[in-house]
Amino acid sequence: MSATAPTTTPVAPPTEALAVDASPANPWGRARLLVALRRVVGRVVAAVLVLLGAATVVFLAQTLLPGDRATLLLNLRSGEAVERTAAELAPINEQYGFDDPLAVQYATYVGGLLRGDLGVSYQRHAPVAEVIGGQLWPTAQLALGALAAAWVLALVSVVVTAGRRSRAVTAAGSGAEALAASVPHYWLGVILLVVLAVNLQWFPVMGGTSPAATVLPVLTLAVPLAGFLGQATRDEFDRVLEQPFVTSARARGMGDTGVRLRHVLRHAVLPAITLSGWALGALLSGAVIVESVFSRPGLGQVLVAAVDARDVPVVAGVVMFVAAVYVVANVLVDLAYTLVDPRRRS
Amino acid sequence: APAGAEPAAPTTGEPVEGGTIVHAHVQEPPCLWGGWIQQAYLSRQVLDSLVSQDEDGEIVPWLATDWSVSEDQLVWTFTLAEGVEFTDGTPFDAQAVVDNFEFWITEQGNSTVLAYLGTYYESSRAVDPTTFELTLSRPYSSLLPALAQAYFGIQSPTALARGPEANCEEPIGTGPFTVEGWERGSVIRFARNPDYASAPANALHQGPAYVDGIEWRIVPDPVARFGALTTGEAHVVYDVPATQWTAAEQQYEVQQYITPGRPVALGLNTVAGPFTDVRVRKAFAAATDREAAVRSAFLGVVPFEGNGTVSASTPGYNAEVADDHPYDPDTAAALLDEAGWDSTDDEGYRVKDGERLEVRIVYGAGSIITPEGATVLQNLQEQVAEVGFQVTLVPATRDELFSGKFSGPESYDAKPGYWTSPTAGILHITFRQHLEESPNFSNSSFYNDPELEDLIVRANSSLDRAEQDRLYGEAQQILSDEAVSIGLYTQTTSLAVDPRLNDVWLEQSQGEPVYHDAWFER
Amino acid sequence: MTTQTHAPAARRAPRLVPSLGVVVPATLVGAFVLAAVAPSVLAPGDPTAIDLEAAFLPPSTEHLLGTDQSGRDLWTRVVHGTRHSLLIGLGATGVALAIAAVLGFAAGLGGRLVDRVVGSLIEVSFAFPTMLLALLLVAVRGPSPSTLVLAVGIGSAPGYARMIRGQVLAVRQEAYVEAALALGHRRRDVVVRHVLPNAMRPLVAVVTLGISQSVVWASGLAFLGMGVAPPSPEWGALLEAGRTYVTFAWWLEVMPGLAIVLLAVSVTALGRAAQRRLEGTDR
Amino acid sequence: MTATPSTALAARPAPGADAGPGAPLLRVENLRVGFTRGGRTTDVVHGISFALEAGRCLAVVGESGSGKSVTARTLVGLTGAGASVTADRLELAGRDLTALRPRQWRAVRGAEVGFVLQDALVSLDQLRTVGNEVGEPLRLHRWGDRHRRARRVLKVLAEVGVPEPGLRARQRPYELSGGLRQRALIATALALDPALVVADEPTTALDVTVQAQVLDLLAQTKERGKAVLLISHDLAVVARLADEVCVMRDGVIVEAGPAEQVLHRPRHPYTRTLVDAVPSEHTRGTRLSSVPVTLASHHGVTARERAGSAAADATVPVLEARGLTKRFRGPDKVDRTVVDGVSFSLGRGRTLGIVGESGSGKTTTARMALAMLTPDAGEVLLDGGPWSSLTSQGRRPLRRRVGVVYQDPLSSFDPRWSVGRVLADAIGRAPARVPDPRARAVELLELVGLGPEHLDRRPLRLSGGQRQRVAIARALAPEPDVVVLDEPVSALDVSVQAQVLDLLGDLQQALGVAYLFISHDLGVIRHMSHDVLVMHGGRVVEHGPADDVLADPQHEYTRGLLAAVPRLTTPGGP
Ligand SMILES: Nc1ncnc2c1ncn2[C@@H]1O[C@H](COP(=O)(O)OP(=O)(O)OP(=O)(O)O)[C@@H](O)[C@H]1O
Ligand SMILES: Nc1ncnc2c1ncn2[C@@H]1O[C@H](COP(=O)(O)OP(=O)(O)OP(=O)(O)O)[C@@H](O)[C@H]1O
Ligand SMILES: [Mg+2]
Ligand SMILES: [Mg+2]
Repeated sequence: MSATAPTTTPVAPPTEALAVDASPANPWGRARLLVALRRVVGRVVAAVLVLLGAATVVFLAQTLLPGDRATLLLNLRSGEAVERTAAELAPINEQYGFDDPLAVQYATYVGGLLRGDLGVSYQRHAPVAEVIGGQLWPTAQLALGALAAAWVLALVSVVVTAGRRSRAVTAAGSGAEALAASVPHYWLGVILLVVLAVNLQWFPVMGGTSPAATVLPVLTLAVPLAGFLGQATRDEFDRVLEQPFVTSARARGMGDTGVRLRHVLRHAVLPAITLSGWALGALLSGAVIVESVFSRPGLGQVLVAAVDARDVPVVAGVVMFVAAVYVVANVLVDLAYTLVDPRRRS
Repeated sequence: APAGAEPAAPTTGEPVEGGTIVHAHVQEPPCLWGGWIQQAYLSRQVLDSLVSQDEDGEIVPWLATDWSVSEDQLVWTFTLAEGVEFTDGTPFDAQAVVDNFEFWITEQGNSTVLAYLGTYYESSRAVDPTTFELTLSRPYSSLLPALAQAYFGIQSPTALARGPEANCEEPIGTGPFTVEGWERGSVIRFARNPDYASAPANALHQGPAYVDGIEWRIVPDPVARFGALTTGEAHVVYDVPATQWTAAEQQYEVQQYITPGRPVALGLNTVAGPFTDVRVRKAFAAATDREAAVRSAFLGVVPFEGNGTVSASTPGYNAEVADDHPYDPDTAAALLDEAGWDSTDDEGYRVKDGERLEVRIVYGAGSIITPEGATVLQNLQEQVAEVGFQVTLVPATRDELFSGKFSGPESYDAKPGYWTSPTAGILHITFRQHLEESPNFSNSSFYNDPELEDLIVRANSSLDRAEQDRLYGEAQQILSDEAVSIGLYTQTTSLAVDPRLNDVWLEQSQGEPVYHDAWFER
Repeated sequence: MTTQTHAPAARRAPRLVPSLGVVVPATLVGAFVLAAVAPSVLAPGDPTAIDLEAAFLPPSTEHLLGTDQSGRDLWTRVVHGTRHSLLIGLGATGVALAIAAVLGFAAGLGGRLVDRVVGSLIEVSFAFPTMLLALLLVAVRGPSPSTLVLAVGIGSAPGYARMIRGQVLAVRQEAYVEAALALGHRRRDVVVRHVLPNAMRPLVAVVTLGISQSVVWASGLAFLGMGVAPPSPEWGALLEAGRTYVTFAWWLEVMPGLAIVLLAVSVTALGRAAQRRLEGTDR
Repeated sequence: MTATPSTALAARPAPGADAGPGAPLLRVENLRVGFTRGGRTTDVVHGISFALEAGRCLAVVGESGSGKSVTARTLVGLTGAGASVTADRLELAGRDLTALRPRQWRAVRGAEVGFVLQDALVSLDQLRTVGNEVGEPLRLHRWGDRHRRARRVLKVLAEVGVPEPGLRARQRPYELSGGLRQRALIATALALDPALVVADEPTTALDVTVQAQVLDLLAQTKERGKAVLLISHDLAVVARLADEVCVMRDGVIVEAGPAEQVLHRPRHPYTRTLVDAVPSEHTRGTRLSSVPVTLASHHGVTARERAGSAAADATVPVLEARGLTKRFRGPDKVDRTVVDGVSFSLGRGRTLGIVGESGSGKTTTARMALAMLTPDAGEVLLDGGPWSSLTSQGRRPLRRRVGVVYQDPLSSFDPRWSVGRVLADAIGRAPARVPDPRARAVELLELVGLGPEHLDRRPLRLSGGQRQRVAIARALAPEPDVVVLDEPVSALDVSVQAQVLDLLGDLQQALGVAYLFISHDLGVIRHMSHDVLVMHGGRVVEHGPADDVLADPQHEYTRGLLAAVPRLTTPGGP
């Protein structure tokens, strides 16, 4: 037999073994604070990189597009689609530096960005920050409103219908969610506009950004999103309903409504919270469509017009803005997630 | 006093002051002033021009009360209205006009102005505060109609000096309204100019506008736009959808303006592709029942225009050429046989030397061709397939179109387009030769004919109206014989107006809506 | 921590007779596939044939879904458009998966550095709105079906990539991977035989859902005029054309929209059924 | 007085209604439970009867799926969706439970019956504070006001032995260790001081030491005059607590009686199987399972060859670890030494047991022994030659000499593969002298007591014991010299565990393989090992021949472990 001699050196007070407790008394100790700080710094650095990356992609894409930018600018100013003579183009090229080598143009642009200067719109002659700032609120209204409405719709549908005895009720709920998730927004928007605004006249057709005129666009964006959030929440809700801790709560004498609202819901919203970060970014894509259907001002319209006119500073500005929103949204999502599920913290 | 012009709407009762007109419009330009028709609509509300064009096509006084031209037709002298002020307080005088001309010609502000004046302008001069003198390099008979357009609206020189951003957002003129504010993507607000005293001679009244202002709302979606009228949210709707026309005529006052200039026509590429052969061009024209295609697509609302170079409402229009290419599939087939496209492949398309008779039609979807226009093209596509043409429709985005991707002769076989202009002198823009030393990219058929150009130049310089019409007519005949441009339909502007709003009219050079005379019934 | 559940659901007996919730969507999807493969069976007519005298006819027995502004039969057009829309949906999902597989596997199987780089690449692309991507692509390539496929495909790739990466990382941890390594198999073989197939497996359901979303997205782009050239009966193009006439001839807008919704709902229903099944049988 | 447990074998007619003083608190007579799903009804409990008095503990034991949990849930009206419950009598304190309406049930739950669910670790809502969870029954039953409830929560937590109840009440379940969590769960059941406490498997998934604490806690509850219904599959666990024991199997009670009698003089053969399956009561070499494992005769040359090679260098340990050390970087970027200077050597045909509580570094050690993980310091030798220091290229040909069996049999199989494919894959690496891989696969299955009919099955469709047998077969397929077994039986039922342990013992005798056997269960280790290595906090605290270490532990930690091992001794019994 070749076993080595028994090691008998005590290494740890044996009592510790009997009082096992992994929990830290103070979850926000110094070390943790440092870790959190590092995470924030890391995030900011990553965010800056994301923004620069997005700007670079846009810059290159738009600069390298076929066709001549100066020609486009001139033509857009006159509403014609013709070729231009070198003499006509020279002043424009001079003004915007289109003649410089690409590297110089890029360096100038990024240099400006780093100084916080987003540039000036070719089309509107106004600083990009102003262009975006002016259209921010209508789109924010739309996106946040849609997110909130989607949450309400999804939660009501799930809490009321998920996991019920009656299969018909459950099927109705999940069917409604699947339907909602499958409805294209543009189509829904057109139908809502015609039926509710033009025919029934319940809502203004062109109220701009007034609250009444915001209802339909918000609904249009919210319904499909509610479908997605609802599906994600329902899956989780169904799963959680069968968790032991739910039975445990029932065994303490809790009723069904109490169980749904106090225990299950909180767990079930977690996937939907995660989805919301993505959704806020994706809502801008939806806004492009919805703003066009409902003739609403906003970033979506700015973006379409700027891409159409190859207004590079504006396009890049909008993209960076959206990227920033995405980054911030995900930080918020993390926060919300941590609020709902403090397990994340550790 | 109002001179000669008939109001577009019958007046009932005495005008009342007050109210704000809500105008629902289709597009929003990047700036309120510029060389695009959408910009002309807006700048018309704030800028006055030197002259105005009335219902009969006559040029009547506006900021210029009188004018004369030298013997050699080169020196124009304008007498200007006195005591007029720009809304920023700058006095309106001859020097201001000189500044505007200098601005148009030397700044890179507005290429439409350049297209009209560029080859003619020599110099301008303020003789005294009320006398302005314009010197041309060669005679230009269409000068006055051109100046009547809102592109030639006179701006305050002080304001011009503010730089492009301010001029873009808030052009300043002597007009009936001032820009009050602009919520991008949503609404442009105009306020009444209380001191307005320079209405054109064909206006219904002098003095400030009756209404307090205009809310110019941007509603691109046709359904929403027309819906705004039916729900009472808007008083005026621009561009009435063809499908709503009948309904609109019953409830609202509908005005239609047939734009003079070049109608919407298919320019055929004469230097590359199948259309280099005039027989193929003629065959294409004969293979299409354009009248039916247009009637069906526009539900009879927009008139068919057979003349591919000048539209019916233009002075100098040659009505005879409109019927030159009637729908006749047999002729088309014969022409194709003759041109060597005499066999067909198994899909029914014509072939020659193993190549299929393929035609690429590039069109600016949305930007130049409306959905109804696209329907016309699709109808044509099916019609010519009967004779053996395979048409590929290429919808081009505004970016592609305007950045020149589809400008060269290799990039398309046919391209529909239009050009609004108050005179048949537009031919000089659209069919002047495209030469190395003097390029003309507006000649979308690439059709070069020195004789034709000579005819047009002579017409443009002729001061005798009959002579001028004859020369223009001859030019149109040549172009029709060569089938370089196939007429489709006229470019139209339409308004539907709430019946409680009176005396809204469309001016005649561009079809710009005029709200100076409008008033609400109580 | 044990996650073993004794919940009743885990013990649910497998259902032998498929439920109505599977049969109905399966039938519908079958019909759509038929329409895509052999449209003439369902609609023998020519989808582009015009009849200017028969424009704007409302739905009737002769024209099931009515006719459009050029007198084309809408039923025929919707049926013949199925192929375009489905192909675009499938193509976009294929493009997305191809990109995502490369990124996801690179991140999941490569070293920590590769994972970092690819991971942040995925994040950047998440921050890039799909719509902008589509707008840019259309600007570069012009509107065409392949542009739609690329735009939607690239736009949805990051989502799949993130998922594949997560899956690969999870599967890599699985005991059976370690067991295979312990048997002396090459790392490469283990990746091919265990990691790849198992990581891709849950994608089956997700991809089904993705196809329906791609159809919806692509038609959305077509609706903005970035789609296929007329007179193609692609659904998004039909919707775009119908929008002009919605108050005058509602069927032109409503019917193609319903087709999209029906297809999307039924594919989604199938996908979710598949998902539930996979999750039910696997732990 | 003794309870009147009726057995299915000796079904006594229940005595008439005698709800007077001294009557049992809980009476269950002829309880039947069935589940209907998709039109089919499956009966899972077939008419069982028992009774329980205040201040006593009734234990229900039996294998997995015998209907224990269903019975327990029925007592609080939470049998489950689609359940049909009939009983001649189902009474709590003289009150007929079968007639209750939902609202009345809610009044009973928590207030009159405290219920401690199976799956203790996931039976508390992870997102709510412990205080909220414990206070919930108080709130639901409108007990006291806010402040009184808060005080009550602290009191109950203190009663169940939670240290620093004020702090714990503010924490969430995931911040608590398993033992504390289980106590908190029991506190939720005790909050309203119910007369009956039902505890369903309150100690599974707990370390032995923690398990002992929880059982003590339940014992105190009983002493405070509560009736305790304890459910477990482990006889040794209930032995400490139960006054009476019912043994369930397939929905019927096969044996019932006073604990001492059932545990020490079991009458029913099934009960005997359960009693025998407790490994701590058996020394190495004896069989645990009464179900005979027929070990098929081993064909081929393997055993002979191995015997030959073993004889050649019997002095060289087949696997030897020298000063293994491994550090891991945690999510907080702090390095932790998880395994610290572990050395051992494993001789041919012998078993080295590694024991230690959760997180002590056992698996990490095993993975280094397998060379799946490179040690930060130290080295592993195989047959005296290099092993952990080889390149993965160089290691590959040697790999088939070291087999492995993991804790969770299911997760160690690719879910897409059939048993046949799994085995073929393992055989495929063996030398080409395997002429017929399929025959070899069948032979391997026979070796572990399975038939050829299992070849086409997926592991998912096998029982836990069968799966682990397949896993063992796979490990043996390349004819290894040593097999690393990382908690091979802790996911299994006691009776199945017994079969697998027996199988391993038999295989070692027949094939002469050496085992590196890892477990947190001292009973299992004691049963299996020649030598034992006790790990604590990544270090070896004790190491030596099993008999020495376990009979006379030198280290306090080992002593604590040993004391906590449940034995078949009843509270007052021998
Ligand atoms: N809600 C339910 N629907 C259908 N069958 C069920 C349900 N709950 C339990 N069963 C079945 O009833 C039987 C008994 O299950 P039960 O949970 O009581 O076993 P157990 O003895 O507690 O086993 P374990 O030791 O694994 O917990 C099992 O066959 C199980 O499949
Ligand atoms: N890959 C890893 N990265 C970081 N930490 C690890 C890793 N693997 C294990 N650990 C940590 O090392 C410690 C010992 O883990 P190990 O799995 O060896 O314990 P164990 O004794 O097998 O426990 P159990 O009985 O729970 O299986 C644990 O704290 C664990 O969290
Ligand atoms: Mg149980
Ligand atoms: Mg372990």
